[in-house]
Amino acid sequence: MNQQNSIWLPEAASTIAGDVDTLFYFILVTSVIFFVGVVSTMVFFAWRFRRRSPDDRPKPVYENKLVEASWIVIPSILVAVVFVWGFRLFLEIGIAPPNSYEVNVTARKWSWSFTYPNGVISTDLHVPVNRPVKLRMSSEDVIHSFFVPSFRIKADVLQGRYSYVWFEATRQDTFLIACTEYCGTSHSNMYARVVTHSQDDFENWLVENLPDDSLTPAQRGELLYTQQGCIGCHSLDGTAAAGPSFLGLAGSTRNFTDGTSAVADDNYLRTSIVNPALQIVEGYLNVMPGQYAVTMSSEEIDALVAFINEQ
Amino acid sequence: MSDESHNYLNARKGLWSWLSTTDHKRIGIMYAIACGAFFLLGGILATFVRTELGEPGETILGQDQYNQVFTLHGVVMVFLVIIPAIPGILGNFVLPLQIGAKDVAFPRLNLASWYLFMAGAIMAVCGWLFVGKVDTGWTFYTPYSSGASNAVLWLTSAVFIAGFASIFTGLNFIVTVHKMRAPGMTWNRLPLFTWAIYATGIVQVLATPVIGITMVLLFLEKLLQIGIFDPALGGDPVLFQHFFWFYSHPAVYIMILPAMGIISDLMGTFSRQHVSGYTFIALSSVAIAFLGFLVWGHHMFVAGQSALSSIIFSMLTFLIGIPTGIKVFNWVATMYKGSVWLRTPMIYALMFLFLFTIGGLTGIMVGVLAVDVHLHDTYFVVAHFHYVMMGGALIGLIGGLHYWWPKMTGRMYNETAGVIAAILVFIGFNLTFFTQFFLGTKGMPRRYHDYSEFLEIYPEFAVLNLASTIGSYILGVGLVMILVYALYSLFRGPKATANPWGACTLEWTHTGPIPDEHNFHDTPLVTRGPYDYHLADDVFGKKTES
Amino acid sequence: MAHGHHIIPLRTLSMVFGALLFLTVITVITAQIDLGLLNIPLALAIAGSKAILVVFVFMALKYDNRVNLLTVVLGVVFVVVFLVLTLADTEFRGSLGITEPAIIEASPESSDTGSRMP
Amino acid sequence: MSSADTTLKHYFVSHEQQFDAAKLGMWLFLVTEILLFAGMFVAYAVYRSWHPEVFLQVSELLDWRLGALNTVVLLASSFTVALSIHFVQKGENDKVVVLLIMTLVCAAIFMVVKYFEYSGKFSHGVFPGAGFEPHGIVDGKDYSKYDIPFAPQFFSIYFVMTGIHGVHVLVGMGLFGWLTTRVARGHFSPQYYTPVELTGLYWHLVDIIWIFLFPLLYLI
Repeated sequence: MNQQNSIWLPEAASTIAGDVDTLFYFILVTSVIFFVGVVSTMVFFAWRFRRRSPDDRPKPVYENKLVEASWIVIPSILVAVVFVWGFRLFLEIGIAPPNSYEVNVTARKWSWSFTYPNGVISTDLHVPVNRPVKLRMSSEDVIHSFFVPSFRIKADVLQGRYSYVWFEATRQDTFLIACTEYCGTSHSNMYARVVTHSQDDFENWLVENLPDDSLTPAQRGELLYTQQGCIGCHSLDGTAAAGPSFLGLAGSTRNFTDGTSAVADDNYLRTSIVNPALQIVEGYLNVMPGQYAVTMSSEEIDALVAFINEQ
Repeated sequence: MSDESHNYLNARKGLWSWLSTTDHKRIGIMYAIACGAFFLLGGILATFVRTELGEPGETILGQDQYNQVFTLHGVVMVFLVIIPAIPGILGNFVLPLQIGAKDVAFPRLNLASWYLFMAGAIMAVCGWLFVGKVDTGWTFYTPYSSGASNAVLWLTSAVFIAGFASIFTGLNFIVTVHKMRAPGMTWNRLPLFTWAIYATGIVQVLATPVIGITMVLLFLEKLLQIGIFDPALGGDPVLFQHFFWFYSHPAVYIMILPAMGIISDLMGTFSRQHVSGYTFIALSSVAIAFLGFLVWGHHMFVAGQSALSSIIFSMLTFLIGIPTGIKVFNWVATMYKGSVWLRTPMIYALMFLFLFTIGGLTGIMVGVLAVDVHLHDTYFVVAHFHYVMMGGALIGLIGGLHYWWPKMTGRMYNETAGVIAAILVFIGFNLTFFTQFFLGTKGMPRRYHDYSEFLEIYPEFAVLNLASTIGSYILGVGLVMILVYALYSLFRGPKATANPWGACTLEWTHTGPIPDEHNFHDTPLVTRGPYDYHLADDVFGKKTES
Repeated sequence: MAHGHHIIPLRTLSMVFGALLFLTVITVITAQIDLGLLNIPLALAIAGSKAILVVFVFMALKYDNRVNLLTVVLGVVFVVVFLVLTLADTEFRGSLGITEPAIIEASPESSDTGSRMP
Repeated sequence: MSSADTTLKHYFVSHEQQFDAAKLGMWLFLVTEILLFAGMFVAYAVYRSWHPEVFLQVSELLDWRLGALNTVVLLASSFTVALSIHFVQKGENDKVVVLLIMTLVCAAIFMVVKYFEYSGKFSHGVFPGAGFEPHGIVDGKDYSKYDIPFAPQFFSIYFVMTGIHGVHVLVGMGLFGWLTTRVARGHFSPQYYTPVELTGLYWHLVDIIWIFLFPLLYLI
């Protein structure tokens, strides 16, 4: 994470980032000039024409048209320049090059998951460097927003629609992904990483992470623990987050908000994954998404239950 | 001139005389009390937000609590303070006086507006306190809001009801300015504050109904799942954003235009000079009112709207920058060859110019398509709108309150306390919000309860957020200080004369220290412009042949 | 005559009423014929002319002072602005490939609330 | 005018000024009503532009004959209101009372027709939003064939628009009731008839909204 940030902007790690920064600095400098001009004139006038005696009655000053016209025309020109520049760059940001590598992104309440063409699902975005990558994004519940500060890209992720964003990383490093559209309880924990590899590292990574069935159910459960986003709310080290920790969960007695209680056997674990709203454990809110019954097959749920039993 | 004993404050006695008054001045005072209380509530919530963000990780609020606190901070500050405040308090009190009218056109409707405002306000606060957790943000974006708890129904109906107060106030002021000006008060002799309130009235009347229908549709979306905004039922969430911002952007002009009107009057009075470019400023107010309706899409550049509409909205957004620039340059030019008297209202006017210029220029920054992709929904936007809303509208309101305080209460506030508080507010404000520009450009998103993940890459986030929190405390102290010496002046402040600032507008020249219940004994005849100090012999005595 | 209020003659009122009924019949008939894309503008034009008739004669805007007319025109202009700029988004969505207009498995009656990833 | 004239408020200079102020105030209020309904027309336009064929097909379920009857009824009520203003200006208050009652009757007919339309839809499962599952056959149309995607959107918009318009008709009926009693008690004269004028303006606007609703929902 060697970042050479300027005081204003994070380091530019994608092709368009450089152009966005130049436009940003151009507007910044022009704004500072205007600001200093306005404030210094204001302070100078306030001092130069300060009141000498209470019954001052200065002669009326009528504005001259030339000065008035100048501060209409000059800002208009500047603003037009800035608009056209921004507009052209916006088209560049919007239109993905034809040969981009396409990855599917799913946003859900408080975690990201990335699906690759060959079936690999991962919670971090691994991409080849110096190659345009196009993300096809959609959300499973509310509006989220995919934002990578170092690439200067952002796009809201809507439910039921695909929205696209593209970038071409120029450096091999890990970059932060954040969600910038308010999406509920732990909107501020919905992080992920973009990891850029050289071309062949990337290919090896793809192969390594292929879901093979030689894994034991518990191992597959562990993979699912991250891929399906359980990691977003359930920790493994006992600390309570949005959801209870899995550490020592299996076999313990759980008392629920409606006063009843039950032993956490396989059946309880399965129902709480498939229909979380049924029984809410004391001290937690009913925020667990309910679509796992649909997005996960029953063997995947069994694998996850096996994994939880091992904690 | 009304004699000392009989004025609008002591003309009638008892609480019921206030609650059933149709006197525009008393209704202005009642708005002042209500908006003051809600500003206090909003300020306390802001302090909670800043204390939580003071250090990384969870300090005083859990995630859910934090989300609820910033939601109510937004709702209270936007709908219950900054939109009703200036038209409600100063518009009600000053407008009829400035145009020489006995009262607004529909006094009973004016009182009804206050009650509608209070009903909406109480409903909002009770909905949040008792009914359930509302953590949707003040924007109520679907589908999150259509899934959230039923307390959202309370808040949406509260906004719907309070919206009518805004509509009726705007309607009242437009009819008053059109129909009830004193003889001789032609359109180009209207004080610029009246022009600004008139332009605000247009925006209030034309924009607020759309938030009304948006709230009704959101209400039905939650109750009957009518599926217009909720994508799970085939609706389109971006359509909700269109409906919402079609009102909410003109709403920011409801907030800033009255403040601009106050600054024009302050500049005129305290430079004792012609307000430079009177016609330009007056027409700019109306131009901003109309252009304000064409630009709402710049809130949605990355929200998934079509590229064509983003381009159109960005282009139209820059059209609004021009009249705003005209105003700022003309205010500075007003001081040229004037006699600038740096009393507290003028200090707040200059502070407004300083802060609003930063706000305006950063507005241009986020109006540019390519840069907004990076800056949207980050702390840069939070800093921008606080600079224009608080630095602009609130500072303008505080300056206006200081300026018209002697006329409203007959008392003078303490000048040195005023200056000290102004300095505190200035330092606190800049410390709080200028640091947030840096947070924003580095990518810290809005509405984040915790930023510890960013610390690996930007260790300076901790320092910046701490500085912002300390700044918010200083700002809080400054504002409380204003409240204290204002209340103190009510009881022990020196009696004010009829025209302590030597202003030339009707509310100073034709009324006693405290205006009579029916404003003027005989309707004033207006013979000169609002800022013709060289003609104002009635204020300054015979002009010596200097 | 009460200080200058214009009293609209009965004849004008009944003529306008007749015109309104006639236009209603026209709009019903033209709606039966399938003119494809032309149906909407035609229906709106007829409804618009009926509305103008009501506004100018029944509501006496023709004899009223200009400020009221300006108010109505402003109201209509802003309705058109709201409509046009919103449609500028909804009609051209996905024009640049930024968002796709097609709804994924749009059938709301499909049981699952979330949309399955392909 | 005698100084004891209670209808002139102290803060107005003349009747003329008070009447013009009231008219301008009413027109501004009518503009807010126009913008209130504009929101719904935009929702209609957006969904129609996205799914024209669904809107075309599903709008067949609405019985345009009832719509046409309602249009004629509302136009008639607009006509009677315009006549009532005409006669109150002439001071013939007895005619005004008759005309206002006729307006009330027309409005009532409108609401009754709406009641039948709504109950007909509800009995066949055509509810706004999630409760939408049409069934049964009504004059040759098999409702279950209309259970297609985005049909609920059409009916949601239909019910919201005609519902809110219906509420405005009910408010109008209330106003006319109150107005009829005051005219009967002789409160109005050619010098002072502002409430009649304003209620008339409000009613004409309610009629104009229906003039647009009828073709957009029922016909095309």
